Amino acid sequence: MILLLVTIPLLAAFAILFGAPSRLTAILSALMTLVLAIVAAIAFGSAESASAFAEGQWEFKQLAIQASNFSINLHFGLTGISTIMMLLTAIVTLAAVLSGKAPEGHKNLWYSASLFIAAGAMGAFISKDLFFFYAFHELALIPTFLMIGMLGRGDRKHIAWKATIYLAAGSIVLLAGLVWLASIAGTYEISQLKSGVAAYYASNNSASACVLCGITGMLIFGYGTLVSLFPFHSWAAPAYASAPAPVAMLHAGVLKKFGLYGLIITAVNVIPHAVLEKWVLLLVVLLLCNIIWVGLVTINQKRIDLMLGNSSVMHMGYIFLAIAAVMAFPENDIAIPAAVLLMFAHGISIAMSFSLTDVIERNAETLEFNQLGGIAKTAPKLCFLFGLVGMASIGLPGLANFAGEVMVFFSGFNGWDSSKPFGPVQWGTVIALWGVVISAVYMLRAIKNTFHGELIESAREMKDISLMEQIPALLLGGVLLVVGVYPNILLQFLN
Amino acid sequence: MELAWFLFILPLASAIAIHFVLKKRPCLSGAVGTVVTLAALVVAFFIRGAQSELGFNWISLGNFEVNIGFVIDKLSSNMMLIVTGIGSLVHIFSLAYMKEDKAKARYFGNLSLFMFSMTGIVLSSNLVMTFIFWELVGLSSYLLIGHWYEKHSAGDAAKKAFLTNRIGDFGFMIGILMLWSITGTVNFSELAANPPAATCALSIAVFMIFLGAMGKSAQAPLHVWLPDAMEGPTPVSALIHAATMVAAGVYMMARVFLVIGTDVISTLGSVEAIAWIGGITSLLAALMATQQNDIKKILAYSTLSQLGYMVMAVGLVNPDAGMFHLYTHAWFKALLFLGSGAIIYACHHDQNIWNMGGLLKRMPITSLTFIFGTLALTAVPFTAGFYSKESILHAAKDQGSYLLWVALGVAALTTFYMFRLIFVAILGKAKHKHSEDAKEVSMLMLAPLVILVIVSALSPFFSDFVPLPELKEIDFHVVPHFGDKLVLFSIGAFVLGFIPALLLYAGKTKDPLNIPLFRNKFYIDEIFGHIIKWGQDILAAVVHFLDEFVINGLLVGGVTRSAQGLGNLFRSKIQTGNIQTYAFMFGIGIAITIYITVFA
Amino acid sequence: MYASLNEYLIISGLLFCIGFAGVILRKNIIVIFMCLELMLAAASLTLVAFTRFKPFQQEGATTTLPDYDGQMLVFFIITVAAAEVAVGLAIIVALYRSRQTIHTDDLDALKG
Amino acid sequence: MLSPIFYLFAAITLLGGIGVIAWKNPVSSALCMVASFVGIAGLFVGLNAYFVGVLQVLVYAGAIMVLFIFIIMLLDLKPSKYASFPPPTIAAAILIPLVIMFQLVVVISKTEAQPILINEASLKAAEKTELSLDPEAPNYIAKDSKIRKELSEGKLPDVHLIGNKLFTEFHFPLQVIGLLLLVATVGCIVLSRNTNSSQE
Repeated sequence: MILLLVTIPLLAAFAILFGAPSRLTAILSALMTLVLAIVAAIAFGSAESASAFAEGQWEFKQLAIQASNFSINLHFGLTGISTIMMLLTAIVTLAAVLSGKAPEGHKNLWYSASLFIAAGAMGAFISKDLFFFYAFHELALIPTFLMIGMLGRGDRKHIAWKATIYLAAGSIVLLAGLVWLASIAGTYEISQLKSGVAAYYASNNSASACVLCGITGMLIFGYGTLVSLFPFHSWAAPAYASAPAPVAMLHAGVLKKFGLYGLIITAVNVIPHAVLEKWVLLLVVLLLCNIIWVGLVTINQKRIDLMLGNSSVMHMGYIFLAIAAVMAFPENDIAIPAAVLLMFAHGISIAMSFSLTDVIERNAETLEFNQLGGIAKTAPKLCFLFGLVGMASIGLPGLANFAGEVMVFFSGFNGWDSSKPFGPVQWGTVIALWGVVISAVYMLRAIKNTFHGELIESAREMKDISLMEQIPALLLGGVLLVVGVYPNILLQFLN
Repeated sequence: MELAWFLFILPLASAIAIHFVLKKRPCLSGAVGTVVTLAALVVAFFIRGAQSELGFNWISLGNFEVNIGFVIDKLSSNMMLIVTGIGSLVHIFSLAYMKEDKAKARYFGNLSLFMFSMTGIVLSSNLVMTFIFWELVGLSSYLLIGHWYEKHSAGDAAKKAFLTNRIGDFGFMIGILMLWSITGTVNFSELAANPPAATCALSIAVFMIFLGAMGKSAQAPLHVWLPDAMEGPTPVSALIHAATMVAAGVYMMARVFLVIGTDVISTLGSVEAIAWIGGITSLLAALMATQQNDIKKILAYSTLSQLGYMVMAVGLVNPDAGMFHLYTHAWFKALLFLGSGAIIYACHHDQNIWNMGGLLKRMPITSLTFIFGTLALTAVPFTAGFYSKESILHAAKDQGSYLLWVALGVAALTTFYMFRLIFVAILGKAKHKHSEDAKEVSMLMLAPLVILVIVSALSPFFSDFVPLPELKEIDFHVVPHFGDKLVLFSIGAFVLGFIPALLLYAGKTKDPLNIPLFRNKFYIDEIFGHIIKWGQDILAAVVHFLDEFVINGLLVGGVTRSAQGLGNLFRSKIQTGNIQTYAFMFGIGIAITIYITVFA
Repeated sequence: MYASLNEYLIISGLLFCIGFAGVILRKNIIVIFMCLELMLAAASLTLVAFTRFKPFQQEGATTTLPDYDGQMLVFFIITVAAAEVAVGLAIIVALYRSRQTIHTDDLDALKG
Repeated sequence: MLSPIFYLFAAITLLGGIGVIAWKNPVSSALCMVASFVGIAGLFVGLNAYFVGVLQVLVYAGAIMVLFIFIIMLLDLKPSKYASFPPPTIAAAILIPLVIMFQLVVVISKTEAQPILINEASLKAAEKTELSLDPEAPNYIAKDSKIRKELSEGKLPDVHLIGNKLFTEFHFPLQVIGLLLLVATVGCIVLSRNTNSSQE
């Protein structure tokens, strides 16, 4: 059954390539995947223990490569974190397929590429084998390049090339780290990585410490590039800004989370604490740059989509803060759930904002702040929806991002002994909190520039958001509200 | 105690109903909003005596859990009385005031949202829930200030309010985090059960929490948003920026101080700083108010200075005095604001006091209520203001701090600028066509004014309505005996303020005093403008430039360009097409191979 | 007073280097071609030189007869050289016909 | 071979080689080439490889050089118009041979080998010891063959020995060489076909 989660989008994508009616097939397959994902999540939630859950039909294991001392097999299954990520992928895929208008000649490419990216992301999240975990992610790289390159806006060819080469370079570093990790752990099975590494670490302590340190470094920089950690972030904003709506939604919303998900299951849960400790300070410095430096860059942006692209890069800082918190204080049981919840919330909110940006661009023909103004008068619904997602992304209570962010901050201070002065993670949390003010600044300026003030002449005849465009936004907004009001609905999967 | 749930659910339901269902029928939405708030007032009456705690679990993760719950005790239920009471009066007033406004439905929707979030703050059982509704209140004030969003100034004022509150929330969250890691819990009841020891970390945490209150109650550096918030409709200013929202900061501080225990608090170093910040704010605001020409700005600055009083009281480790002043101030400040709203409505939305005058003859009832409010504000004996200000002066004297003299100075200044307002706006002759044809406002507006007069007159005498925790009996007597030295001082301050106002402003058509420093609000706004311009926008531009050219251009671009350069170099230098060069390469190859095979 | 192997090797090495220098130095393809032949001859000289100086162990018995394997190779070198010259000169003629020049500086069509 | 004669022929070879490079006129360099080949043939004879020496003169000097001169005459080349050699090529031309010679000298200085002298006595001894009679051995020579007769008389049957080895041990390469020559001739014909017919 779980195999269907990946095969439905793949089959639909191929069907579209071979002439099936593109939009209809895409929506149908996205719907089916969402329904299946919800059923799987409920089954996972209700199962008393992971093992009981495994016997059910939600586990699929098929031997792929049998090497002498280890075996790589196509192994799909659900853990706590991957259930939430699977739900995120299913929801964002449906919204991505619904939003955006495919240009005339390219309908097939538009929908099949989106479905390929979705299938890649889904496969990556539910696979329990390191090899396929990586392989599925790479599947999503090429469609992104094609879509940005051919159907993007602005200086798309250059941006498409830059993004793809950047991601490829990051993936290579990551691959090296993963293979090295798997070789010392002696297995490609993610669940057994921890015991393998522990055994290796126990065997020859001095040499293994620096080997593991090297692996952690590679993983951090590999995943860092995929997730646009500070020094490697210059590909992200332009790529999302010039990508067509579905790709921007899927990539910023879902694929970026692959890096963080990977960092959690292959580095944080696997590598012993003594080694992780060394990387905490560097990670905290990088994530603070991510929040403050990229935050300031976002403030200076002149276009909505570039601003949103940069804001998604900035929000990665908070999730890295949670990861740094758990790396510094291993008994920190708030950090991982906080990171996962914030990943889910950010995925949904950034997808919704890109979907609405696409609507603004189609109706107002421009995204420049100085050419927009007073749209609220002729497009009140659009203003309400954009206001909702704007407020969500700056962490307004009652919406999912706030629950995630609050828990991230609490995880930052978890384990701080009040008699001693602040540790690096605590200082990181304090400065990250100032990032919340920065995000409020640029989001409110955006809302004020586009919606408030007098109506500019080009916006006079601008029509409001149509019903079809409202559906994805309302779907995502609804999810944001539900998770924001009652976050336990997701957190139950984690404990 | 399901009744308490209604307090919470009613305003939320009305906000959602108005926003999504009644968008097309403004009158109905106004009615629904008012009825809901009145119902909440009734419920607030019923639960007054109760003492309970209930709620549901919001987030639970191992040992860390946050739940949305209410604590109903004398403090919170009486505070609810104030909130719902003034809320319903404002609703009634707005029905008339906003009659011809196009977006009335959105206005009432946002008002209900505000009521919902204010209830959340008042009844919240833990700090995280307070923080949640803290930001929701910030959002609703953003929506209400920016009600007429066509005006750029309204949009800017709304943005300014939200951002300044956000800066306050920044400190508040750090305070909560520190308090949580010190005590291990965010729940008020658990905090009260085992209060933390007085360490320097606790004093920093308390100061950080006060930073949050500073943002919300507009204390010294973060007060810049309150005068600009007057861009919103006047009933909004009355409800939010006079009585309830700004008081939320003081209420929360009082709650935290009572929970941690005043004996532990008094030993903390940061509390002294809180008192002084309150003092400085009240002094600054009073000075600024003396030179303002807009009626709502004067009232805004007077609110600022009265808030300074309350914070000073809380800072002097006497939250009861602070809460008492909050209680009385809420009523008569709402009265003053609604009175000014009626005046503005009558003078065709002209807010400049130099265009008003002679209103006593044209609008007798409104003017009389306004004068009564002023008397209460300037602490004329036997009025509400007098008793609450007395309690604060007592608190200052008990602590023996110099703030007593600051408080007295501010009292004099308050009297001065309020009577300046009275002489210029109410008495004297009409100075402008607007004020000539001003006539008495409709009954719907006058009713709330009269009710408010009655309530604020009686408020100090019904002591069990005062929002104070059960455990502390009210020790200050209702009727101060005249022998007390302080009473003489406060009456002296009143006289000291009244006479110059009388001399300078009775019958004047032009402002004799001209102190640009005060009128331009000590240039704080300009200073903040520069700080933001330099500290953020220019910095952002520089950072963006660096990000664009250094990281993107040099590092990433550099790598690609150098690879390309290397490729070209090889192509042009090696593949020359000339046989000789190829032969030469051969030779080098041979030599190297020989060397490696034979010698290496 | 008999010339030892070293002299022969030095002579053939010198000849080889002269041939190689010629290839690098001269601009005329035909002369380059000649130098090539020179280098080939030098190689065959070394081969034959070794036939005389390497004692041919035949099941342990040292033999005085010259080792004819080397000379076989020289025989083949000469044949191949002849074939190569034939084809090479045919190419040069065809080249000359099409380009009217056999000077190496003009013939750089293969430039990268 | 006696050293004075050896040095004579060595000198002829090297001077011929230098002459090939030095002369501007291709014909004179071709003639110097012939001199050099004669020198080399002399050295071959000194090494008791008479057949190869003759072959050298016959094939290289006789056939290949004639072909070169024929082609030079066919294309009536004028002396190269770029008369002077640009300094970098000279530097290259000197540098690489020097490096290679230096390496060669270093290698050679480590080895030492004396020639194996041949005289009647050694030849007669060789006839008995070095040739075997059983047909499977690699150096089988029939009892009454001409080689054995010459050796017994103390003369070196060079051509016969080469012929014997060529047609027994190396018979396959011989066939391949034959094919190679065929391919070469066909190649020449194709290349030198009248180009204007191919241009239509």
